[in-house]
Amino acid sequence: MAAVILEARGLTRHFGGLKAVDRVDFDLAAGEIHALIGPNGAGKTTFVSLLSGRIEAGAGRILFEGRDITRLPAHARVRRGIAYTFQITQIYAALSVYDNVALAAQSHGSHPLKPAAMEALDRVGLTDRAGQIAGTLSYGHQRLLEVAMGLALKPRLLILDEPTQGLSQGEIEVFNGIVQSVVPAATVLLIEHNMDVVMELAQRITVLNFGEVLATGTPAEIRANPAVQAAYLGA
Amino acid sequence: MSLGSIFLLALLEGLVSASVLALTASGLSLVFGIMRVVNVAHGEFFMLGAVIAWFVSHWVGGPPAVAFVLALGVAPLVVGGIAALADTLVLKRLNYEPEATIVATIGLLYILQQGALSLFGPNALPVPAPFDLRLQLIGFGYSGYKLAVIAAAVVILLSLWLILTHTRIGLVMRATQIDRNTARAFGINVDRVYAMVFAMGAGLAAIAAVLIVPIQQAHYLMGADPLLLSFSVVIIGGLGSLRGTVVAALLIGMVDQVIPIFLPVVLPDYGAYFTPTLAKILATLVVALVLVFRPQGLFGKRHA
Amino acid sequence: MRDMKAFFLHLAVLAALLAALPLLSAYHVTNVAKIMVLAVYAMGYNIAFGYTGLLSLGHALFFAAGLYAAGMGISQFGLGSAGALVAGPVAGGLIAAAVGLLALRTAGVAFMIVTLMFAQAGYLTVLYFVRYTRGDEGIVLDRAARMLGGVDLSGDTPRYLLAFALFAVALLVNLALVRSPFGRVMIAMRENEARSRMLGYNPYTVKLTALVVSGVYAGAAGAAYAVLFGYVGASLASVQYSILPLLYVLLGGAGTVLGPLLGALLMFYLIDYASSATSAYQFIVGAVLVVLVLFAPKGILGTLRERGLRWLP
Amino acid sequence: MSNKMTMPTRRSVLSGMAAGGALLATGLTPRFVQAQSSAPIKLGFQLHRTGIGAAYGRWYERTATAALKVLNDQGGIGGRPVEIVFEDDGTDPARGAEVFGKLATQANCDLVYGALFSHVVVGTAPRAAELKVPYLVCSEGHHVASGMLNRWTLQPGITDVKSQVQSMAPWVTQNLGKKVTMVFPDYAFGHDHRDFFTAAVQAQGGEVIRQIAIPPTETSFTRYFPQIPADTEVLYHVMVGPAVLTFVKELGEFYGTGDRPQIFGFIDSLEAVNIASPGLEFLEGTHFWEGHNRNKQADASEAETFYRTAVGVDDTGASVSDANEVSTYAHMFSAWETLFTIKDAMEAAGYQGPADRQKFVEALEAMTSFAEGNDHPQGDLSFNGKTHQAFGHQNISKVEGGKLIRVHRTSLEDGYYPDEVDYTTQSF
Repeated sequence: MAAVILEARGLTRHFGGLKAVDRVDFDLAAGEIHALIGPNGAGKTTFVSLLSGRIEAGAGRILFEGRDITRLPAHARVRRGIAYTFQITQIYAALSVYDNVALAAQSHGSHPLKPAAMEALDRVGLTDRAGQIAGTLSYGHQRLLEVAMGLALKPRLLILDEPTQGLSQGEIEVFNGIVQSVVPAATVLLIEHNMDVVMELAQRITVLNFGEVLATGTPAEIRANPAVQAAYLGA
Repeated sequence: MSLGSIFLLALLEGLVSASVLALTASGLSLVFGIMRVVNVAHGEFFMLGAVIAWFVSHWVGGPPAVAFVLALGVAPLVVGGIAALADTLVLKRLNYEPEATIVATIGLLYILQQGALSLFGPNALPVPAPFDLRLQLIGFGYSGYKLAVIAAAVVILLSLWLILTHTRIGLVMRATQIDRNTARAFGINVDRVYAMVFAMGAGLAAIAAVLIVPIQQAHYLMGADPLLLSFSVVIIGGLGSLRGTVVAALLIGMVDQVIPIFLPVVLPDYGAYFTPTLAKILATLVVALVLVFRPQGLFGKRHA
Repeated sequence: MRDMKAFFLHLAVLAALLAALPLLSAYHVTNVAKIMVLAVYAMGYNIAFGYTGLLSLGHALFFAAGLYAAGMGISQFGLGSAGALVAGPVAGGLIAAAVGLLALRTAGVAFMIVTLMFAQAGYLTVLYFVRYTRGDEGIVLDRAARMLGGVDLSGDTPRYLLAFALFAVALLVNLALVRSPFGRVMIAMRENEARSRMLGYNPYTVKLTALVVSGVYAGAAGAAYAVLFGYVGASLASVQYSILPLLYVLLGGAGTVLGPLLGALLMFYLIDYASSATSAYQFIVGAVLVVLVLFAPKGILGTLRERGLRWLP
Repeated sequence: MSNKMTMPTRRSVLSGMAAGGALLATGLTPRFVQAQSSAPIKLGFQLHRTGIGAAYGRWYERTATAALKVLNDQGGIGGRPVEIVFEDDGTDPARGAEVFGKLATQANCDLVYGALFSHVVVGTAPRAAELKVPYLVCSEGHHVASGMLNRWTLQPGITDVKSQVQSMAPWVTQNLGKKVTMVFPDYAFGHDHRDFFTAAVQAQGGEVIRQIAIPPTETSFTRYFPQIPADTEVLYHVMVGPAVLTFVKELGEFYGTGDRPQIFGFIDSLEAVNIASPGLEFLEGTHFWEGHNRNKQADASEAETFYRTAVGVDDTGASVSDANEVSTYAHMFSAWETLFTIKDAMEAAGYQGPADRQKFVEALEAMTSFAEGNDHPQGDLSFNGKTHQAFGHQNISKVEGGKLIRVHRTSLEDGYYPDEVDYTTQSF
């Protein structure tokens, strides 16, 4: 197994009485595509929010490339190389497509800026829409723009929160290609409901249930896991 | 004066200003809580209430009590009507977009102020109290009417609370507050609820003004102070919480009254430096810092 | 291409302001000088509000910081005009940094109220130190102190030229700023703070930086006001002076470089004209605001930009 | 030869006549005798029509308009009709300076007068010096005589606060008491009262035992009254702005029916307020400074009666058309008297037009006194050309039966103090 790029130990976050994430241990191998699945309310989004720093951890710690980032604010984690794309599309609707991506590229410190931004757009196939106001893009294109912004950050770890939600089959195929092109230079953590996507992309899968890790393994192992079947797949 | 009498005076004065402040601020809080509108013209609604009270007392003869009771009814109705009109003609069309509504209510502030200056004039004009009772307490005299103001405010705030929690109108308002689209889906006429809430908010300010106007005169520039204080109260009390608003009004009303009374007593030697103006500066900074370190207000819950 | 077009438009506006000097009557020369100073103030406001999305109701504090740094510097510490013009923006920036450090922990309505409260405390502070400031009455700056390089700044032409120079620098810096990568980040912060954070930008430092730049502008305008018009008084620190730049910016167009000038120009002459035409001029001002927000909510230039002039910065 | 003068246009003559009031209508066409030009003299009036000075502003406008009619009926200034251009300054110093410029350079007024509120005066004065246009203020502030302003700013129509306060002190300490507590607004105007009165009381062997400064944003006052020491013999109060009536009423409530010190107030605390308002009964027996007696006194001069009639004020100081509308009687005479002083100074200077503005100031500086009469119904004044300040008689009145009855009138000398400036040595 390749080196571990990110590890979480005893990661916990409670909201009042709700144990959204409870003592989770989690390892991410460098260069892999890792899928995070689980029923609704299993704590997937909370978990990646803890990793990306959008939510503060209640307990436990997170190491990224060997350094403790538990107390680091979200923006600093982005600077360290953890990119996060939102579940609900969060682009700058009033700005041009180019400006959206340029903001990401400029954050990474790409210089000169323009080729870096255009390259990211090129990878998702939005080059010819660079001048368009982002809010006027179709939904599928907005999702792709969101991914392009993640790519332009040149992340070490790219966290994608339900990226294919609402995409057409054709768009999903494009998307799969993009994700596969990211590894092994970077690592991908993917929250996904679409099992076809998960099975096609993921090298390893972690299943969350009630804020706890139910199982971790290859797609075949997960498919064969009776506990997972009971909790999730079989349902 | 003995320390005891000073304390009693401070307490009474604090309660009077807290009562009026609670009424005014609950209007602002209602509008902010349900409509998410920051109404910069709220102080002008207050001013209009006072001005209308003067007109009523000026035109209606007979004992002052008759005119006063009439004003208590007329002022909130007229002011509420103006507010509902402003809501329907302006705010609704802005789709209650925060920045736009702030500018529009600043415009409204100018319009109402000028209207009062043109129709009412620049003088501070008194309105007779409904009854004239002067209580001689230990060491100082006190107006019996001021005590009545406290009682009236308590009654009105209780009624407001009952309306909000125990009537259909209150239910509809709360439903609209939680989610206006869902409320609309349930057949609630959200436009009408908004107009009504805006009118109620303005009406509360107007009632507060009618109550205070026998103590402080009607004047076309009188709206600025209650506006600033109400903002502080609403924020410190936690946005949209009636209970918090009342508690914060008590707090601010008391602090505002008690500090200037007690500090010179406690620190007589520093009198030259510790002027009431310095007390005001400190009180203002305290409100600001509360907001900075507890933006949800002293009584609000932080949202996750 | 787009950039050049915008650049030349701004140069043309500057040229027009300069060319106007010999054409204007004495009355309008003074007015336009004042408008340019107020426009610098409004430009500063626009950097915070129009570009970064910080709706402050306390900018009078930053304006007053510059005004009093210059005014007190001259009257109490024997500072010359040049020193005063430096002290102003420094004071404006420092006060903005101090306020920002605290106030930027809040957002939205709370930010609005916190800034309002700080400014109110500042206004009362001017009154508190009445021994030095003469409070509401204010102080007149000695004409002898209002000299710069041997030129009497109380003269119509030198005053206009200095106001113009300040305005020109402020305008070009503003243009460069919003065209810079940092300008893009400011706009990003206004458009979507959560997203910007997840692109690696610290909202707090970005907003603080924008607020300090804004404060420097306001302070520079305040200092220029003191030196050019010779009066320093508490009414210039009152809440009215926090609302003024907001109105200018909204009228001209928030998030446009020329909007503040246009807004200041129109509002100034609207009041000037209305107050001689009718005693109810406040009514007209109020009505204009309401109509504007109803029918041109993005302000004049903002609406133009939406209707085709997309290259307008 | 008068080639400096432009030919009057027909329109300007007509408007000048219109400004003269109902001259033509009454058939009393005055003869604007053989002046070198019959173009009207235009005076700008900086008016507090809106803002916190508005209660004063409307009376200043009425008083100035009434004075203008009298002046034009007499034949104007130097045989030329006079116009007044009123412009609202919003009682705001920044706007005041703009309005000054507008009046001086747009409306081409020969000079500007009328401002009352100190901050407007101070904010405007630099502009007057820049434009070299005479600025005659009616403000009673000490700013002119303190030397803070400039050669172009003069106050010939009303006594300044330092002189007023100083001339009050002997009577107060001799008749009301020697231990004084002062209540005043915590800004420059209040501080002038504090400083000058405290010094004047000390000079009389009295003592100010407590100074209570009230923040200017205040709207209720009861909380400050416990600070008044129990051994206070005289309570000295001065308030301005819309909250004055509240202040006086709350003071009355506070003392209730209990013991109270002697109360001496500046009528500023009650300007434009009906003294018969509910809650003010306790003022009976208290004393007030009045610049000009609101209630017509038994010994009122003919000039006083003439002035009252011309402005439209009844014997109680209220508007003849509305008894509820009480005037700002103690101050507004300055808007009348200053106009006639302008006439005298312009005629003394041989004023022809804007080029003679400096001559006008010099002529005014050379004047030393203004005699009592229709032009100066408040009484005679002396004028100090060096300090640009007039000194008049002050009145102390006692409230008796709801009327302000004069009990003392100071001499001019009571108000003199050493010069603090000599403007005549300054350049124009």
